[in-house]
Amino acid sequence: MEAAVNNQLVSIEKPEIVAPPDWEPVIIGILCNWCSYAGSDLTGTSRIQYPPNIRIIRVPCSSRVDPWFLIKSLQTTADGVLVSGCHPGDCHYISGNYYARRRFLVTKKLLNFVGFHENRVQFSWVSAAEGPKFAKVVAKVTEDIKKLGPLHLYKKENFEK
Amino acid sequence: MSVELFVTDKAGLTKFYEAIISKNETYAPVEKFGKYDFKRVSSFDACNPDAPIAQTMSAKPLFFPRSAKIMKYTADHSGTSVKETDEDSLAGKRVILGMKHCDARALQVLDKVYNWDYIDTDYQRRRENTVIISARCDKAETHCFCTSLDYDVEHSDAMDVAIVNGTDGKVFIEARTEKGKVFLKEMNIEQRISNNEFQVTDETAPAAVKQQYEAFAASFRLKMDYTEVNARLSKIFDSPEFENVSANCISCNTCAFVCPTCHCFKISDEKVKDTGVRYKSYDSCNNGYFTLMAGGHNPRPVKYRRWRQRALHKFVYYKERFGENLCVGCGKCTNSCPVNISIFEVVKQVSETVSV
Amino acid sequence: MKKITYFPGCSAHGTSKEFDETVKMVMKSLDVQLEEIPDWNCCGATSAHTLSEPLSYALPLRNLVLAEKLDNTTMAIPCASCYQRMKVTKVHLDKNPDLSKDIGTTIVDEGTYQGKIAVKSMLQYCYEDIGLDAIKARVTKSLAGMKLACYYGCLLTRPKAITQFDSPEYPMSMDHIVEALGAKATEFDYKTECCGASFSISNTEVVIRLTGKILEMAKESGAHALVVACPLCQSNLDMRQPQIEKQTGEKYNLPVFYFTQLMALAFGMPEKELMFRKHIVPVEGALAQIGKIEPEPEKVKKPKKAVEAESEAE
Amino acid sequence: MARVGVFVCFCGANIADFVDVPAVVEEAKRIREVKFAIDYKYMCSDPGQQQIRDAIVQHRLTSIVVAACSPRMHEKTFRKALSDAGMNPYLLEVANIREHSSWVHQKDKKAATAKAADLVRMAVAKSIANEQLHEISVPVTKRALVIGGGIAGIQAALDIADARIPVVLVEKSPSIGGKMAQLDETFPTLDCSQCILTPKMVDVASHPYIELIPYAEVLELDGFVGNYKAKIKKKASYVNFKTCTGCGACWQKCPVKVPNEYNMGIDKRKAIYTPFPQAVPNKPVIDARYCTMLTKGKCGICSKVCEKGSIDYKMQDEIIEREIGAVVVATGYDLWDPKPYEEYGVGRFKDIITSLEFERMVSANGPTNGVPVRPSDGKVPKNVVFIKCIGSRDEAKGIEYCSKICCMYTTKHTILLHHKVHGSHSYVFYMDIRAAGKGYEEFVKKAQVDTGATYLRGRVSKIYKKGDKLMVRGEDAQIGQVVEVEADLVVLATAVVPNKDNPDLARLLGVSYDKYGYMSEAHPKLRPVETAKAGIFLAGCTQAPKDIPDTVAQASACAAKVCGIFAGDTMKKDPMISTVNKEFCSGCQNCVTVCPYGAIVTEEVPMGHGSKEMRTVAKINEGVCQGCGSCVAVCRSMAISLAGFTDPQIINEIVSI
Amino acid sequence: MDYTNQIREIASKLFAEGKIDVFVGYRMTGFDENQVPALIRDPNEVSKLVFTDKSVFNLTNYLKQDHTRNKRIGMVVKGCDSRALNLLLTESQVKRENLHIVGIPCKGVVDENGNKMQNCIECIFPNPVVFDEMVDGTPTGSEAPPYQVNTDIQNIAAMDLVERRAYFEEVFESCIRCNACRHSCPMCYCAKCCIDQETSTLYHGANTTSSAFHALMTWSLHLAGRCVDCRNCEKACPSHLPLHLLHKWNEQVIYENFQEHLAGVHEGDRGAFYKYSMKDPDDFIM
Repeated sequence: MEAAVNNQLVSIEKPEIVAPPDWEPVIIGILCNWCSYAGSDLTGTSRIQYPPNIRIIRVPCSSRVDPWFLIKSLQTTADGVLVSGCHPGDCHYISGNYYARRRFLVTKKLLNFVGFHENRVQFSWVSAAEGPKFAKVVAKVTEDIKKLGPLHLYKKENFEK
Repeated sequence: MSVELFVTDKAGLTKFYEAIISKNETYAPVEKFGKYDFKRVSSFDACNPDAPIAQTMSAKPLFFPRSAKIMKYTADHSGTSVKETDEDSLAGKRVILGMKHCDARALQVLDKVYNWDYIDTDYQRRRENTVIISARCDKAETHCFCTSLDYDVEHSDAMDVAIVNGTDGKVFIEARTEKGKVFLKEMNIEQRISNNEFQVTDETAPAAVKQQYEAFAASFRLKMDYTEVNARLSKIFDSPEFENVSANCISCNTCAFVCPTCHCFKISDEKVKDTGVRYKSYDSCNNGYFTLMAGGHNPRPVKYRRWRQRALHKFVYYKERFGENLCVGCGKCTNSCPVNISIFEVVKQVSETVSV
Repeated sequence: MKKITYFPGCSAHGTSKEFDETVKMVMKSLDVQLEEIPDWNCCGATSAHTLSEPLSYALPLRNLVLAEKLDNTTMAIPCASCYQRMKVTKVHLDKNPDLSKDIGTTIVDEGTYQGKIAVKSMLQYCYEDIGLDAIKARVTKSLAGMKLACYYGCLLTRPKAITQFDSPEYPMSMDHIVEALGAKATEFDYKTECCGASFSISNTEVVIRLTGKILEMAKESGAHALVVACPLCQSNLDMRQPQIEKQTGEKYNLPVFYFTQLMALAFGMPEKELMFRKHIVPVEGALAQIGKIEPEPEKVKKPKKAVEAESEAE
Repeated sequence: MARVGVFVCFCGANIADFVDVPAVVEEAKRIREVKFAIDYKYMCSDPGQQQIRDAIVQHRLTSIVVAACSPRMHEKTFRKALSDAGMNPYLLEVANIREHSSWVHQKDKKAATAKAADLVRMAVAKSIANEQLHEISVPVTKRALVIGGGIAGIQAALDIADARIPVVLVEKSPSIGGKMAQLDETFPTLDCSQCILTPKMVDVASHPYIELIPYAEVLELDGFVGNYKAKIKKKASYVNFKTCTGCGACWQKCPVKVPNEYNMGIDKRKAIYTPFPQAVPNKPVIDARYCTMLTKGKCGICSKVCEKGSIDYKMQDEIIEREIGAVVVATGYDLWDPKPYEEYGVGRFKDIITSLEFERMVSANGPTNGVPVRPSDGKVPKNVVFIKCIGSRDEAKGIEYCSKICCMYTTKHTILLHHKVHGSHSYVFYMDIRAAGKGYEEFVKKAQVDTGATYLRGRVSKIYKKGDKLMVRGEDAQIGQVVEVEADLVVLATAVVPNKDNPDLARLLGVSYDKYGYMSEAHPKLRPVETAKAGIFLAGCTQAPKDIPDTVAQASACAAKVCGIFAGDTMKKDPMISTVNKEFCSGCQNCVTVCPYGAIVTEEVPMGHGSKEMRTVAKINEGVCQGCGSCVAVCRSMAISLAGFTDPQIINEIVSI
Repeated sequence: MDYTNQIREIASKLFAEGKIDVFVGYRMTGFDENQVPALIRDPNEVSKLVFTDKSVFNLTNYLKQDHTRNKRIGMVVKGCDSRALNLLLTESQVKRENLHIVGIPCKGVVDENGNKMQNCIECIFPNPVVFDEMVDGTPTGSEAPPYQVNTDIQNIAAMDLVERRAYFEEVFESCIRCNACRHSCPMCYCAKCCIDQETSTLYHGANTTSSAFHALMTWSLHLAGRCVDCRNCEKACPSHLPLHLLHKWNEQVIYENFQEHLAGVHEGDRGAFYKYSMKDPDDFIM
């Protein structure tokens, strides 16, 4: 489905929500310290460029990510969330990402079920060596969210525009 | 109190309702998921003023919202400033259709507390600007016991305009207050009469209405003398019976949230970044942390004490302070209770353990 | 009866008519119906990909789109060059699905590419889909006595990422097929060396040198003939042979068969239908070897002394 | 009321060129809690840190935000600065505006600046919720575990033991010695490998502080730095080492012959064997795969000939546990299997061998008594072609990296060939000669002159057989022509690859490894022997290809690190761990299930204040907790919080963008 | 389905043998045809107990209450109730030795209109999975039907995004945040719900749509892989919200993706989020 009507970006979930002309999505990236955060640092050290919409939050492990971080993000500041951790088998804490993976799947599906595009929350495995991959992932997520338009997810009072 | 009484039929009533909705900001029971709640309506088809009590939420949130913004504030590097809240969406002139007698009566009970030491101006404004048109009950439902409580259903002026179903498809429309009379005038009652939609009633009408009320009163399954109950309950604070009657309770809050007279609330702030909003929201005495104090002291840590508070507040404390029971006998709490606890039965059971 | 899509390619109507004919004969006898793509076009080899990348995809793409319309799961291509172009395009498109749209605009719109058809060389189809057992079962006239050097050329198995078939350096599929026919495949190190391919006309010198080496190694391996699965290989090895012999002074006398010709032969089809007359190097000498079986040198049995656990050890 | 100080770094031009630093400072000043904000050229420099220290005192700051490079870079530096100013170091937050903004948005200064301001705002919001944390002291078990008994493991074990710290040395095979024991001579000095290694092996066996456990594997490693518990499986050797004298009667009489791994399968050993004559411990083991007594129940000869009655066919694997404080991983390397080089006919031509096979042949105690021979016919080769970079530096067929040692050992091989076979000639196909190392270049130069070997720069494209010779065709890039060399023997310098068990072992130990299987060091330059997991260190080729001197140096470095951990009776530990709020804990114990370290136990607490009834709640073992936060996310009651990454901290970040 | 007599006998026997302090079953409301939970402490009141197809409420909810905690309890459980019980046992909320579980070979219960409840029609565990004794001796041998996708879920999933969003917006708008769902849920036993912890960042005091969304989403995720589909919540909801949709959806996602996990089927089997498998889907992750 095309989110743009008359050249104006509208929310894919609630077409009556129209983006302001200079709208840029805000994306929250929650990255595990050992793989993905290190990978994002490598992206920086390698000077690989990616869209500036992402705001990165560091957590020790993807298993630290409680699903309601995602809900809270979407309810307050974010139009989309990216959570990234170590590849399966590479978790610094042995098994954290396996638990996280289960929660992510259910959260993603549940959000989609109650009417939010599945691309609003996305997940990736980025290792400490995958600087280029991180840039690619961010570019993709940003592009996806831009297509989806602004999010109206029962924003709290202060965030209703 | 002067009364104006008109008579019409089903079709005339529908036309009347349609006219009201088209001319006024109107609230009426709207069905959603099998339950009726009072919502702003723009056409008669969308609502059902005759929705059964058991499946209808109270209209209380139109006066005392489930969550009301009472303040907005900003706190940044330049200091803290309090801002006005948004315009009160419930403060305009409006009409409520299909409120039941009990629900309307509850507002009169609430008026007492709202006009007591602190005058809640928001509430007052909402009350003043609202015309209440009540739909008549024909027959008591399973958990109704309004007639047992201390108010005169037949002559109640809790509603501005009362609709009474008579026999032979007749429908009586009665303005019970000055506001109601003015409203009927505004609604071109004269023209309706000349159109033959409404008829002026003859002298038999009041009798017909009275007959209806008598039949209604006779249909009640639950009847109890509450003056006696008030007296008994006032002596019963230490009764062990509260523990028995509350055993089934799962402390779920539902009864308080659906009750048309409960008015306990809590204050909460939601602040993000520099700005915050202060809310006043429903609270419930069933809740395990109702009136939990900042130091950690909980005056009612166990369920039976909370239940005792609920019963005694409704039938003793409020009565003592304002001369009325904090209950209108609508049975909404009993209808909604997941474990079918009936406040009528509970009060009966407890009060029976002492003599007057 | 199985049905597959068939893309003959231009040479099948000219220089490699015998390949085309024998493929059809062999497939018919193996109960496979060939359905030729209607209105197929040039695959683009060998010049398109050196000139214009989009064109080099566009030409095979049209064929692929047409092929898919026939609703078969597999397309088999006898010509190695055609096969290579189709497979390159397919692999490329499967990896970048968006590309089919871009390329699609440069050709006449015949439909959209679905990516559902498997592209195989005829050799691959015989080896993987028909299978050695089925081939063996069909043999009525064993080729025993014939020693054959199987020559694959450069395109059938390389690059591995594209062909995804057999070893790129030392393939054995054709060897296995000729052995299924009863012949003996020789150990032939030059089976994937370059034959000079399309320099055949523009720089014959190169072809003569490279092809000469292949012939020399084939001869050294003890082969009576070469077996190929590519029209260009066949023409270079066969047509240039007298010229090479003249240049080097060596006498190779190695006829160059298409593997389907030998299959047809082993399946008992009449020799004159196999178009051996089209060959430059006479085939009679090689065919005469059929039936002349050398006795196997007897194996010297070692007396068993200690318990040998070697086989287990590996 | 929080008073936050914000310090924005220019990082020279690194940040300032792409982010408007003063604008970020102005943005920061607009935040309510920010009482002080300033920029500086290099915040990490001493004057930069001094500004932080001064501001803390002057402005009575309650938390600090430094907007600079990644916290993975300088978090520790700035924490120290806070400490020095008398502030709790954990009140620091770092806003990563270099790696996450200036370096990745170099084409859009406006967006990069806005993002940097957001990152600062997030860090400020988080820092407001920061709590004072204090380092945790944990007691340590003073015993080290060394995994692998090659030269790396031997050196590390000896160095640690010499510091009078007990060492457990676990070796997979029946003897220590590793790959070095297979070598004949070592470059660049041509020392006899055995001569320098075996004394060390003997030292290990006799050292009072070393417990040598051969023929064993590590199964599990639980715990954390200073307090690991290792489960070690002693594989059944079927020989009682206590009574065995190592007389050798058993393996001499054993009738089952199997390929000898020590000699790369060139000759045979018996089913009961000692890997090589100088093995330590010099006790035989029975290879259960081949022993007919164990597989078929027939034979029993070794038992009959053993005078001490040391053979025990019923012996079982034994699992033992050791409490240890630190681990050195020295699992060594394997050689890459050159099978993908099909154009060389690897696997088809018997006379193509690998360097280690060649090494064994030319070794005095090797299967051919020190003379290289052709495997096909047993003749001594005259013309030998050495091909380097087999697998190494080959993205298509092998691996991308340089194996580092092949240039040198191939040079050594040309010398050995020259010495052992008169009239022989070496041809070396090479890509580059990488002879960086003390005495290496000189060694290569001298060898080229002495042996007269022909060095051909270029790749070999094909090997084919012509008669009984192998024709090696390659390019001589220096003359730009294809050359063909007629060879009797071809020696492939196959690449060094990590021990194939590395990934499994790494997972078991909880350390990371790279795409090849080498275990990853904590920092490629500054922490080359540590892993990301505290108390686990890497020696030798476990981490990357290395020659013997480098391996020995790294092993000694490991020993120094291990001794550092054991210097005191207790060890300091990062306080960023979980804590349980007992009031909210409902005792479901799901956290116990998900904790990867078994750091959560339960305890009984009174139901309510002064209540006699008890209920079960979770309790964190702070010594064991590593701070992953798995338990926090699964706690529905929100009774667990992770210091440094509490819910308020993270939510503050989320809502402050 | 009427097991009134058997249950009265069993309860009397348990009291007589001194095995229990309280028996949790059902009794008539006394004013209509419906039943209410009965917490019988007096052996003489055993005659109040009934069990018919109107015995709807999942009694395991009472195990988290003050007056049943650390007491010896006899309890009537249906198939779904027993799954909740299993999970409560696994999550250490109740001691097995304190329980005497009376299993009912359940044939399905009815709603207020007398129609069989939808979850009973789809029920795949009519027989209790944990019990001390069955009212009819042994469980009925009938094979449970296979797991099937709930039709309501299918209907919602078939809607397009905008419709779904609009549908659930009404759900969240209609929620009055009374938390009856949570309190009636046997699996919600936290000392203090995270949503009510004023100190927590999850705290949403206001009864707004955004809070309702937040609370219901958090709640359903906390119950994902733990919900036993007893529908206590839906029956308790004064707004009649279709709460089962959220739980059934999660259940389906978990069943399909995580090795057919269903909550509380085996003792010791924790919720889906407290274990993992190498085979868990990974394709949704970049």
